[in-house]
Amino acid sequence: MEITFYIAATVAVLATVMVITRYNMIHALLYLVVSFLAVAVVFLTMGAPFMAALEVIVYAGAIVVLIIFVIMMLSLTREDVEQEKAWLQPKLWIGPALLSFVLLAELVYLLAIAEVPTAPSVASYVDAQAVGLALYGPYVLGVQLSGILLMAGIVGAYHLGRQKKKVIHRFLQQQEPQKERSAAL
Amino acid sequence: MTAIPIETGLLLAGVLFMLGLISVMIRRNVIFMLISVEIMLNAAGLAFIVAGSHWAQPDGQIMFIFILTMAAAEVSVGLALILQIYHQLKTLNSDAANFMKG
Amino acid sequence: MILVWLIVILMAGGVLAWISGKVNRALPRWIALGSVLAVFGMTLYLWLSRPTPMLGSPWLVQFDQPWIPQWGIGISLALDGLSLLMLLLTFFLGLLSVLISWREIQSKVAFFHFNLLWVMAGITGVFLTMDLFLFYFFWEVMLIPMYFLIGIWGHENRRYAAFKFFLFTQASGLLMLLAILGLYFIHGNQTGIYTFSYFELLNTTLAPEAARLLMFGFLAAFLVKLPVVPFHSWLPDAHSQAPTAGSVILAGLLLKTGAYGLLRFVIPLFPTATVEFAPWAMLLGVVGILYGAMLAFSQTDLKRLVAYTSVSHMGFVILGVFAFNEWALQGVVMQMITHGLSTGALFIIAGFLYERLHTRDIRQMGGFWSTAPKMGVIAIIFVMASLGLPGLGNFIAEFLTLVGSWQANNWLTVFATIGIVLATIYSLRIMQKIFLEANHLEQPLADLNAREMLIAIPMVTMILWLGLYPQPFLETARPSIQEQLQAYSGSEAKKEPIAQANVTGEPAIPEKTASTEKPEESKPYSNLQILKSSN
Amino acid sequence: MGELLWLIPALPFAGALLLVLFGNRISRALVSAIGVGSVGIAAAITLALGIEFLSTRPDFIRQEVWQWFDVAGFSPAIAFHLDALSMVFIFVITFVGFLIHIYSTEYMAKDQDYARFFACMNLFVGSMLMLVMADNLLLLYLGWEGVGLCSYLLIGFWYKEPANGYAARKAFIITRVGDTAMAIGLFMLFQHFGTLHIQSISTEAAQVWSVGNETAMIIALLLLGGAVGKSGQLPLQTWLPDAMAGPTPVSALIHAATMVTAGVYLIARMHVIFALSPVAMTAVAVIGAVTLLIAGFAALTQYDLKRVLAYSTISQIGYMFLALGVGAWSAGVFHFMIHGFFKALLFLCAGAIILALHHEQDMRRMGGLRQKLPVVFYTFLIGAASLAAFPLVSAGFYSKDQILWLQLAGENGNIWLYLAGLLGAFITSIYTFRMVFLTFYGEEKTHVGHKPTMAITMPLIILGILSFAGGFIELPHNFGHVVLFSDFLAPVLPAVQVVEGLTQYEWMLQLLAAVVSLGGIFIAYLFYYKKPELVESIHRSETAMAIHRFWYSGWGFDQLYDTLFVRPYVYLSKLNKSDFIDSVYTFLARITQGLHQLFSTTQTGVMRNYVAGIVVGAIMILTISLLL
Repeated sequence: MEITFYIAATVAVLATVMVITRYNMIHALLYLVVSFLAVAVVFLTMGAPFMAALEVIVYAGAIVVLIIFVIMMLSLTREDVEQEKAWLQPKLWIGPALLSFVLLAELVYLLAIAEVPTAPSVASYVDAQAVGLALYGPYVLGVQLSGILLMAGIVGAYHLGRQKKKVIHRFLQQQEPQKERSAAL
Repeated sequence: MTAIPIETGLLLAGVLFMLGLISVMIRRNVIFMLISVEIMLNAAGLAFIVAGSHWAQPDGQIMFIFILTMAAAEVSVGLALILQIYHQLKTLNSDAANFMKG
Repeated sequence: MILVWLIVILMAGGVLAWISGKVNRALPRWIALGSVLAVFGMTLYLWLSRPTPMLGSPWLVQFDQPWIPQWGIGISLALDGLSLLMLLLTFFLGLLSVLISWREIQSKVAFFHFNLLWVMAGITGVFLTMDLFLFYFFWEVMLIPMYFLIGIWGHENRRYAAFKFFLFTQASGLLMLLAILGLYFIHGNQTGIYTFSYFELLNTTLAPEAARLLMFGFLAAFLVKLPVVPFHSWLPDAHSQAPTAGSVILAGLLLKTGAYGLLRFVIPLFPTATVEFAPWAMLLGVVGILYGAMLAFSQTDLKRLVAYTSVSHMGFVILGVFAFNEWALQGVVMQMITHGLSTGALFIIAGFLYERLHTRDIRQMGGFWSTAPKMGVIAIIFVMASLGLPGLGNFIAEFLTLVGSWQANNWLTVFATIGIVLATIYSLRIMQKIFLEANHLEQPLADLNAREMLIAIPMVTMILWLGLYPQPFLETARPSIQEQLQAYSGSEAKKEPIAQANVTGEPAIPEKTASTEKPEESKPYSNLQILKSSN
Repeated sequence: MGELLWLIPALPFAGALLLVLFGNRISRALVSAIGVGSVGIAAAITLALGIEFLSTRPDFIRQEVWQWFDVAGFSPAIAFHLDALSMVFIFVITFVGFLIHIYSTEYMAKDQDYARFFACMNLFVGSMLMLVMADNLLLLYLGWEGVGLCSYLLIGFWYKEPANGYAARKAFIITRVGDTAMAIGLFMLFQHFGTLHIQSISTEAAQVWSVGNETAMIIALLLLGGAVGKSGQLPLQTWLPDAMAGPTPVSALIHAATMVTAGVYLIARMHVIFALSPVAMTAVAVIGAVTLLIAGFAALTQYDLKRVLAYSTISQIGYMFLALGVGAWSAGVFHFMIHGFFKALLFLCAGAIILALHHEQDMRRMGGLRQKLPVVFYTFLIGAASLAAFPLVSAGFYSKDQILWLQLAGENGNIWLYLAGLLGAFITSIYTFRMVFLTFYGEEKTHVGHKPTMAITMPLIILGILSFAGGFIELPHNFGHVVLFSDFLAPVLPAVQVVEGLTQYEWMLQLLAAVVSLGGIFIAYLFYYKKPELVESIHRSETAMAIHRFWYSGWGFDQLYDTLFVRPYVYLSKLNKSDFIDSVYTFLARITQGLHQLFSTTQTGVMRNYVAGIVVGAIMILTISLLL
């Protein structure tokens, strides 16, 4: 079981690294799927099979598909890949990576010094029934809030995604002549 | 089932989160940024699962469900925004949408 | 219940006026006039019928209704002589404000009257509430409509003035809110009863340090509103930019809420702390008197000039409040009323002039007496009132204040009295620059018309009445002033104000002579007395 | 009869009110009827009251009209108090006031603000009566300020001329300075007696304080401050010469006969307090002596007819102060009355001349008016004789002589004060007859326009008779010893104690005074009629001209006050016009705005930067929490 975890963890990290280094979005998304699947395996090894299933269905399934749909709607071409390549210059990596590593180092340090109490001896397997009971027991308020959130998300997505007749934002209206001028230059 | 040390699990979550974070910071393409945010959310969810598994309690998983819900909502709204940005600006460059600069 | 009606009528009238603007442009004016007349009539009735004070207390009418009982907040209204006088002043000036806006305000008429009535409602609430939470609520209610009045219908620099006014009063009001909460929790901790009720909080015993801090919280709000000199700079801007009705309400009423707060809250709630602070407060008052007068002299904007005279006059208020004796406090109450009238009248005259000339610059005026003698007569009466001419109300106020403050502090009173000379200097300048000298207008200035006379004559009558027979007003205020003073004499039982101020080393005449046998009291009453010595 | 007391001030007030309300709508005749009539009826009532008063001789009549207010024992009433002292004053005010009102109907006939003039005049008479009849000091203060207001309104009556407005404001402000001192005095009186009722204070002060008491001294000096301001005495005398900007009847009524003597009234009224303080008494006498000299010298050099009279008023009030200062109360009041007659007369004559000469006031352009204006000439001569204390036949001789005599003979007397008074008398007769010779003798320089009619000449004649005959109600010991006046005042004002053994020398002093007066007249005759070249020779001397200029400017007091007070105040005020405290708040606002601009640059609009910012923040917080 432990070895499964480590393999899955390695796959997840490697796949994620691949995601963040790709220029082509579709490639990146495929690696993302891999990463999500690997994390799902980690969930299994952690004794959370239901969550693993959800991870596969919602993340690797629904969300990624949604993104792919959008990419398809935008009909990206080879130029976009080139564009991406142009944006992602190596020197850009330095700063963010440094910051992130400092943060990671601090996290590791915190983990190292933390005195983690020993886990209870019983199996760490938590089945879906327990989750369901807890979810609709003490956490029912959270469920309702999530419902509202999703509702808001749907309404928001509908509202934002609607193709209105070209309403240009007032900032853009002011910006437009400037753009033309810079283009002329 | 031998328990995996909680530190290891959390370390994995941390690493994934860092990778997502780096990506958010370097990418200009809005879709890539969205993907990176998904990675980070997933990492956070992982941390909850790890902790829940360590204590053998359902709460961690419940939190993951909430994160999942949130991620779904976020993606839908985010993608709608991306569509709008693309229609208005004809580009996916997030730096182009800097009209709110002070 | 009548107290609730006062506030409700004003608020409802305001809303109605706003709505009615859709129907007819003139309707809001009539609605506003009607509602102010209604409340004015009610207060007048209250004053004339004089409900007997409840046993052993100065309160005439009380109303209590829990609002948020969990937190000890109640709708607690009470009326005593002091608030009655303030309400009379409020509605009297309110009536005039509606009348002077009749021609001046031509845009957004409905919303204007809504704001006017709501400001008045806020002021009424401030004068009536005996619940500190509600007090703070009304304190804010009167602030926001005033902001609109200045910001929408003001003169050229109105946005700046409105912001300044808002920031000063709001910031200081928040300090007061902190102090109110502090008092609430201290009282709650002591007694276990968490309440905002004024009457309950009066019994709080405070550590000196805490009392001082809380007092400064309250003082902050009231001194800024009053205003006292280092915090006065919002006032000239707000006054000079506001429309005439706004200026009248600002000068006549809003400033008075600060003075009222000092009398009603600061002195009774923190008797010992105020006594410690008194010399400093009096010093601030004197500085205000002199500084305001000096600035008033150099102004060229008429409304700004009058605004600085307010700063100067309000110095007398704080001087009197912190003198802690009946003369000074009666003087303060009189000053509140008479200053409301006299400064209000000067602003109204400035408004009349602005309506005719479209300028407030006194350098462009002059010689109006020849074409507008009625306005000149009215103006000279109020100019004289503002310099404290005996026979007009302000004199009684200033004289009583100074008599009282002399008992407390000789030197400061001397300087305050010098302020009267400075008042003469700036007041005469108003007269000289506007009404005297040669007239250099192309077309003659129109004299007051009937509506304007309708505004001016009641004010003249009032100021003369207050100057020649102020007794009804003093009588009304007396019980509540004595009540405020009790808090003081409780903490300072030993010190008699007269004996305390006796610096010249003379044995003071004991208190007996203060209520001395007036010569005619020893005889059977007759208004004529002919004395012939025996030889 | 006493019930009518309140009508005396009320009638002029009612007249003023009517004229203010309806003055512009009614005919001139009606305006005159109201204006003159109200004062006339008041004078008639005064006369009737005075006869009753003389016959029944009560100590005082008091009438309370209503209780003004009552705060914690401070309960002044609107109440009138009539005793011998106020009787004298109301007699002068109503009677002289009535004559001047009649005079004004002609003098002001052409003025377009006829009603305003009479409204102010009536208001003045009412306030002045209030002042002298007040039963408490607060009511007195009301009248005191009221007359100040009327003085302001009337000096600035021709308001189109900015200089008049300036003079009016100067008068009001300078007297207000004195009033402030007086107000402080009232606070102190109230502190010590718990009342401002004059009689109570007078009786109690004598019981509570002994002579030389420090508080009494401070109070007396503060009241003196008020008196000095109102009466145009040193150091607050500078307003009075400028006050001549008003119409001449105003100068006659307010700035000669009545208002300016309010200070004398105040001191006489509060004599108990003054008597308790030798220091204050000395101050009164010294102020009087110095003022009468300074004003006398200034009067010598003036060319404006009215300014000469103004300085002479200052000087004569100096005599009254001199009298009061040595405790010769009734002598001071006597001189007030006589002065009221002859100075009003002189001013009214001056007015008639000015009217005749088309508002020409410069004596250098007058002359030879003796034939053209005979009535004016003879009445002026009577007034001038009285002012110059022409021996035996003028009223002024008796009143002034009494003052001078008491300077030596009174127990508080002092040889220096006497000498000052004597010198003053000498100068007085010089400038008085300088005026007479310059105006009425010599050749005619300006055409005489308006010839005075009844309304002008009748008051002149009546006042002439009074300034001649008024003196005979109080004669010195050696001529008949008539003491009607001081007897009348005796219940109110104690008689001065005369030092034993000096009475036999009184005739020598009288002789001296007569010589001085006649000598002054002779010098004036020599310089301004007989040998005008003497004046020319003075004009050639540089030092003499410097002194002349110095005196002409009123001893430079105006310039002194201008540099000491007026200009610094105006300068400071203008400097701070935009209120430096406001700039503190503006500075605060600037700082806030600067910080805002600084921080708003961090809002780049680039999302990646925000993310980086969040990360940096997270790192910082984590680091800090780790380090701590």
